[in-house]
Amino acid sequence: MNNYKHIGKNFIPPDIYGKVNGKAKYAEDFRADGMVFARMYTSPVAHGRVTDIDTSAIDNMEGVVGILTADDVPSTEAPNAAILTNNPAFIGDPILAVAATDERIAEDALNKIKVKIETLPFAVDPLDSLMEGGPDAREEGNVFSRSREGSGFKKIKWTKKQIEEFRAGKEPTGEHATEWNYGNLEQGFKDAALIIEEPFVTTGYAHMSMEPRTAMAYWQNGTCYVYGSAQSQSFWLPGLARLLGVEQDKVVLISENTGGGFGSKIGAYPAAALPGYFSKKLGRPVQLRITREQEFYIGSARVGFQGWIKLGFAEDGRMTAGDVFIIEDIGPNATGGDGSSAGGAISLLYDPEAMRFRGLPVLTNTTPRGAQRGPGQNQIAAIMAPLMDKAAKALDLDRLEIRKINAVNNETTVYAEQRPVTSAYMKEALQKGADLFDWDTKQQFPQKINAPKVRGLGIGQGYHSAGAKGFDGLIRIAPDGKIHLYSGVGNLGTYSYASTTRAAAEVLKCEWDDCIIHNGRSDKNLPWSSYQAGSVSTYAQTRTNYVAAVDAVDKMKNIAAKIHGGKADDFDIDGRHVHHKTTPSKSSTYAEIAQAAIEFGGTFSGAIYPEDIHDITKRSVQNIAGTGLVGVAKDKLPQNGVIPGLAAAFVEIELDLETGKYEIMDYVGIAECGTVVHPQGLDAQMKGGAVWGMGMAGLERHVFDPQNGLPANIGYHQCKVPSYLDVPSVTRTDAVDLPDPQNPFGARGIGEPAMGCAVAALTSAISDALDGYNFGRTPVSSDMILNYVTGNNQSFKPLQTNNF
Amino acid sequence: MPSYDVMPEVQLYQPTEVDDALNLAEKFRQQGWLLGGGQDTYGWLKDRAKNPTALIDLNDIEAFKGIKATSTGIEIGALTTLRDIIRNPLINDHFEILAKAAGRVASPQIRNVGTLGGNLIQDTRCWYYRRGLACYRAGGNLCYADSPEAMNREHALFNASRCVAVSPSDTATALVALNATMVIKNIDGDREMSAEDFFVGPDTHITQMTALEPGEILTGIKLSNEWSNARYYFEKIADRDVWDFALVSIALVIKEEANTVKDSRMVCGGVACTPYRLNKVEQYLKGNPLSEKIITNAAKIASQGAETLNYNHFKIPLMENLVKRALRS
Amino acid sequence: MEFATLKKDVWGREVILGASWDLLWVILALTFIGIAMHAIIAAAKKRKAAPDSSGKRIERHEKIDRIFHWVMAVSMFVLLITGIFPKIGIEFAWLTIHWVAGLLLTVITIFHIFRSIFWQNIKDMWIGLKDFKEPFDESYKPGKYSLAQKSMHASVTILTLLVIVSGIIMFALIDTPWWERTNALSEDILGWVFLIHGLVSLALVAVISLHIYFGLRPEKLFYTRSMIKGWISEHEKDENHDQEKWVVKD
Amino acid sequence: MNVNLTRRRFIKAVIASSAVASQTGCQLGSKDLHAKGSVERLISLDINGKKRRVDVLPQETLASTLRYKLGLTGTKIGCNRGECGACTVLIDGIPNYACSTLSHSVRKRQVQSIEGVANKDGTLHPIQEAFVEELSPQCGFCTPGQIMSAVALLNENPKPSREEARQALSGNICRCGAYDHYLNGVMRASGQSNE
Repeated sequence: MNNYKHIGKNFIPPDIYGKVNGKAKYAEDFRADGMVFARMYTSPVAHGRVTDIDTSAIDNMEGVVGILTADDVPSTEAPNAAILTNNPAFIGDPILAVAATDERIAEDALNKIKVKIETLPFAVDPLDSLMEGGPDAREEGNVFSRSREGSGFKKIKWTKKQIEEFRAGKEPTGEHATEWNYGNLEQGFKDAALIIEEPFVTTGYAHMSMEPRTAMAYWQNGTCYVYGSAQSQSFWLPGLARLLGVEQDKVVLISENTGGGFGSKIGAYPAAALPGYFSKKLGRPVQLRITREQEFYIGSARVGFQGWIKLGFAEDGRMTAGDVFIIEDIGPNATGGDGSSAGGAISLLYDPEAMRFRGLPVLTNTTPRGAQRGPGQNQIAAIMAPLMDKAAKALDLDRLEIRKINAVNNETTVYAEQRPVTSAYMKEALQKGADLFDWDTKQQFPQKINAPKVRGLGIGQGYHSAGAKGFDGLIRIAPDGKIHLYSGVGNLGTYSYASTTRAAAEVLKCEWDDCIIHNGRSDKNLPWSSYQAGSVSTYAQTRTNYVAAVDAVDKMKNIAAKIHGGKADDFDIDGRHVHHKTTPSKSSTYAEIAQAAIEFGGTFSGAIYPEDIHDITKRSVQNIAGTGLVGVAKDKLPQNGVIPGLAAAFVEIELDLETGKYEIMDYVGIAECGTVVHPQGLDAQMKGGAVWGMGMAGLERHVFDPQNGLPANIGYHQCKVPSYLDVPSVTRTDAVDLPDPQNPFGARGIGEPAMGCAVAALTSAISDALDGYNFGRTPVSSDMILNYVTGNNQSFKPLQTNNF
Repeated sequence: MPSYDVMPEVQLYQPTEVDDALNLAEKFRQQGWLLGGGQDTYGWLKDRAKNPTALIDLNDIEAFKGIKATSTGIEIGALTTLRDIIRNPLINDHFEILAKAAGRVASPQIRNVGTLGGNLIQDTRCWYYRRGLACYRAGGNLCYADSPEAMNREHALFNASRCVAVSPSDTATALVALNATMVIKNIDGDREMSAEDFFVGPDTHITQMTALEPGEILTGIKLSNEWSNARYYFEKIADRDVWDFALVSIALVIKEEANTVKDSRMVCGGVACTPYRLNKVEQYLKGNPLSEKIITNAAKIASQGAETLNYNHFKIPLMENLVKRALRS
Repeated sequence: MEFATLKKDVWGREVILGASWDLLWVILALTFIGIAMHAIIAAAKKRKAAPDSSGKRIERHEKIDRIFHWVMAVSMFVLLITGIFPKIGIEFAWLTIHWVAGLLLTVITIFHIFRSIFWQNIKDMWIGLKDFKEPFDESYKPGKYSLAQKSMHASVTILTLLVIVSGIIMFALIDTPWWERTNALSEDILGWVFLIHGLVSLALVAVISLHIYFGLRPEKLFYTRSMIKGWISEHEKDENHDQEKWVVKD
Repeated sequence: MNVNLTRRRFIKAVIASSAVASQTGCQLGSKDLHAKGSVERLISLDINGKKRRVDVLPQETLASTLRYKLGLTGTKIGCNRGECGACTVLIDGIPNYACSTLSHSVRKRQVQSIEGVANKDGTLHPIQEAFVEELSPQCGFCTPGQIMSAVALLNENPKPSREEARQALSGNICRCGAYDHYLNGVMRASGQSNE
């Protein structure tokens, strides 16, 4: 326990009232005078070329205001996503939009437009595309790798024999595109007393955020106002400006609330720019609301894996070597890059003495992929957990023990470069979870309970890097004594936009009631803040708020010294006053100091600001300069090494052998994210992450018909997002709460590992319930379990993906 | 895909009298769409996959609602909501299996407005069909779900004929088990038929799920006392316990005498285009004690004749297991 | 009135689903009108006395051909009923009956083709230019078959072959005891196949109606008898056929 | 040509008259009906205790009317399909999906949306208060719907068990997975401990 005033304490985030009384405004809730409604025509074919668009039927249609086609927007080079395209590469790729005075007319019009599309070969399973003679998802090739050294298309084919061997579980011998390694792999396997080698599949699935990505835009004096559904705030601006073809200062993003993102709205996406172009063309505000089906199409999805893994363990359980080969299903836009992250997660979570990662990102004509909560880390977490169990069983070790033996700690070095970690306490997390879950007692319970049910216990570990640096902090103390905290981090629902500003309040020692948070609109003088993704906000934004507040305190002391005489160091703050350490009568209130700052000007009032801050921050400072004491700084605090967000989970299930369904009887999730900043928020993330893990483990997956490329699940119903009744009524969470040395408050992020540990615990528990049988696959649906229990074949080919 | 979600232009009629409703139904025939709870209506219309010119909202007709005792059993108005059925004492006292089945339909909000009639005559959930493809069921010439690589996990094991879609209704299985009688009206009068005959398969009616003809309205469901208070079992297995349709469901009513089965009716949902009655199992059980051996044999008999597709063979053990569970209960 | 039913599919194309079954009523109406007009005109004409059916009997149709004809008739009826009734609202499990009858029709048609080529005098059925004298020249007598009969045969031949070919394609695309269906044909090609099958079936309805009508007409009834019993009388033959063109073998 | 109309089941009509004539007759008949008998567009709705005159199209859903005609944007459209619950409102006290309800069907009923949940003086309903205390909402998009389901539950059952609450709210998806927190909120609002 620490003695902070705000950090580690619950508070009521100001925006929550709007959420409970219906007044919170999401992108679609905004209206503008003269606004018209746009609807999109999205590709009906998985891959093709638009040869003709016949709009004659709507030329004189009442209520139709205009049409926007790919010719009206900048073209994009394949494989990148376009605002509108004439070369659709997936079913649902936006081709054109129609604006009308109401949505029904716009839809009627869409129904009348005739779009001729010449179809091209398509692939919905990477292995189909890799097969010699198989279809390429893009005319340019079937593989696209992005790397710092250069990105580009490749055409990689494996022989039929290579594919068959891979399907049979053998080490892939086909060409790959990326590779990294460390240590002596050969030696590692030589040293191993146990080698485990298995193929695996994790099927991608849609983000399905509650709010479909609506956007509305209009132009005023050359500035484009975009009301969007954004996961990040300031971080969106450069991308949005680029999409709109304007300077950064000519775009204003309003995103007060966002109905979920989970990685799908990190940066500006093409659909957010569509209304901007349409509005420019029509000279009036345009709102684009998309359907749930279209949100499925363009709302991003998790990258799927088809892989092979080989692990070596020493007698004592230590992992001596790890070798992993991952074919990534990167959709049509070559987005994701989950494979290498998965490899990184193995290196961090299990710390093999030697390791190799080989990756092959294959394009498919399925929905575009993107970061989804723990992209890569969570897929591999699900695959690794049953393998660790298998190793434990073979080596006659306790399943908890083998994880502790390999647990990441402060000494662990990770990734290809074998970088250090800022701090890591996985062993402590595992122990805390085991205690809370009562692992030792539960292990003694019999596996067979009331037939036909069997019990299964699982342990999962999750990891995602959880921090970033180099963003800006900005605060202002007004002459009325109020503390204005500027947060450009986005409002995704984690409340970190608010909880991280409490770092500034902590430094200023002020009352929370005296603080006012500014966020949600880029014209509200927000600083350049981190993206609200990658579990970074807590780490990155406590640092920016810290440095801005430290800057403010420094200025306050200097002003006090100017007023009262003496040196700045002679002064201290108490939350309301700046006072002389030894002569308490020499004291000014924050309000007086702020007033003085205005009078002194210069750096005090923000008239002069550091040169190294981002242009966005500079413009904000310019706007507020002279209205109080401005604290502004770029986060240049020392930072070295990988910042791990870690989590461990324990789960108990009862699996019904007659139906293949299982019920989660107990769930414990432990966060290892340094100091807890916002206990309730952390609890919410851990529990929400658990629900996501439960969805991934058993329910959610993409399904495409390979014959025509049609997706089977385009709505909530078929996507099978977990409901109240599919997850336990009560889940338990806690945190290790040991500070990280590289954050002023010891905090790290947690959002993503919160899910990884859950999906891993479940795959582990299912395997445990079935006497160690490992499906090597997510999701494990009830039909798969039933087929296994009855000794029937599974319905799908080995390593098939995007199927039922 | 072109995607729509706004209600298209359609006329709305809200008759309050039975005759007006029947007249409207007759006048519009295929062009009219009878509206109960509407939960299987708006999606079709919003998708523009079905395009009626008129909605005939039956909810204002009191005669079509309510649950009342009759001399031979009870009669349920087709427009009675599932919510009312779940909470009704008469049903809970005598035909609890129906309340149980109704309670497993979709979600609370859908049960609050969804009607018994609507639940019975809802269209199949085959995802290919729902996408608006011109398949057999939509009047076309092929089945997308029964093709070499089709994704047909939810499709039929029995009695498929070109179309392999399954009956989605949870209450239908219960009502066939209870040997319910359907009351159907049109302007010429009434007709009644057994629930079993009411649901029709693709071999005879490939574009419809029930024997309801254009112009006709399902107005009521009669339950005779034949099976009232019989021992029953209902279970529905679905991926999610809210919203999702049955992968397989089972409804059983059974009468025993001196430790042997006197009579029973057993029906599976999700395995055929209609509620699939296990006639052979019923015959086999008659006069037999419910020993483990008999139960195991019954389960094997249940799945005889199943023809699997690419992804649905798991339904065979699932169905067999549900038969066993039902009989062991 | 359109010949085809169309649907805009999810890919935005108009696809043919098949024949428009409204045509059935048009065909029936037109056929009925045609028959009625013929009947009226025929009634108005002076009727010649029917030739005597007694006396020497001449075999017109061998037993095997008569069996073929009636088997074909039955299968055709079954096919039309099972094919058309469900389209007009009389629903029953028709599919299996339909394809079994279709197979039967196919088999006997193949048989008939072989028989006509190798055993029968195919020229008897051949329509030549000379045959067209018949309607205009009272004195012209046909050989074994009149122009009307040849025309009927030709129409039925063409239509049956078309319906069989399209039917076999359709048959290949449903589940049978021997194979499982595939979606081997695209929706639009399939639509054409269904359209041809449907339109041909409708044409068959008209042609067969006429065939039955003429078969039942009093002056032609002896032909129907010959298709049942095999013979016509010498009088009937002499009255209606050219001795030289129809040489009766012993 | 309309596929539905011509495809099937003409036999009855055909027996009575010739097919072509009957088809035309049917179409004429339906045109006649369009003119008379279909619903009036200007109707009164009782929303949150207030009578509102609204011009409502026959096919309009309640979610559209609330959001786009009355500006009550607290009712969210998540799927417009009855598959998520974000649009849940109470009709005569019973939770309904507003996206799957015709506005014309609620003419004689009382509609309560999220905007009508707080007390008249602006203080929050116990459910709202509890959801704030428990930090129940995350992204908040499903929250109005969750609240409506919870309000209906507490109106009927002031002290529900956690399982009853779970069942009652089960028609509301929360993609953030805040189910546990929402249930904590319901228990707190009903004066029950979460321990």
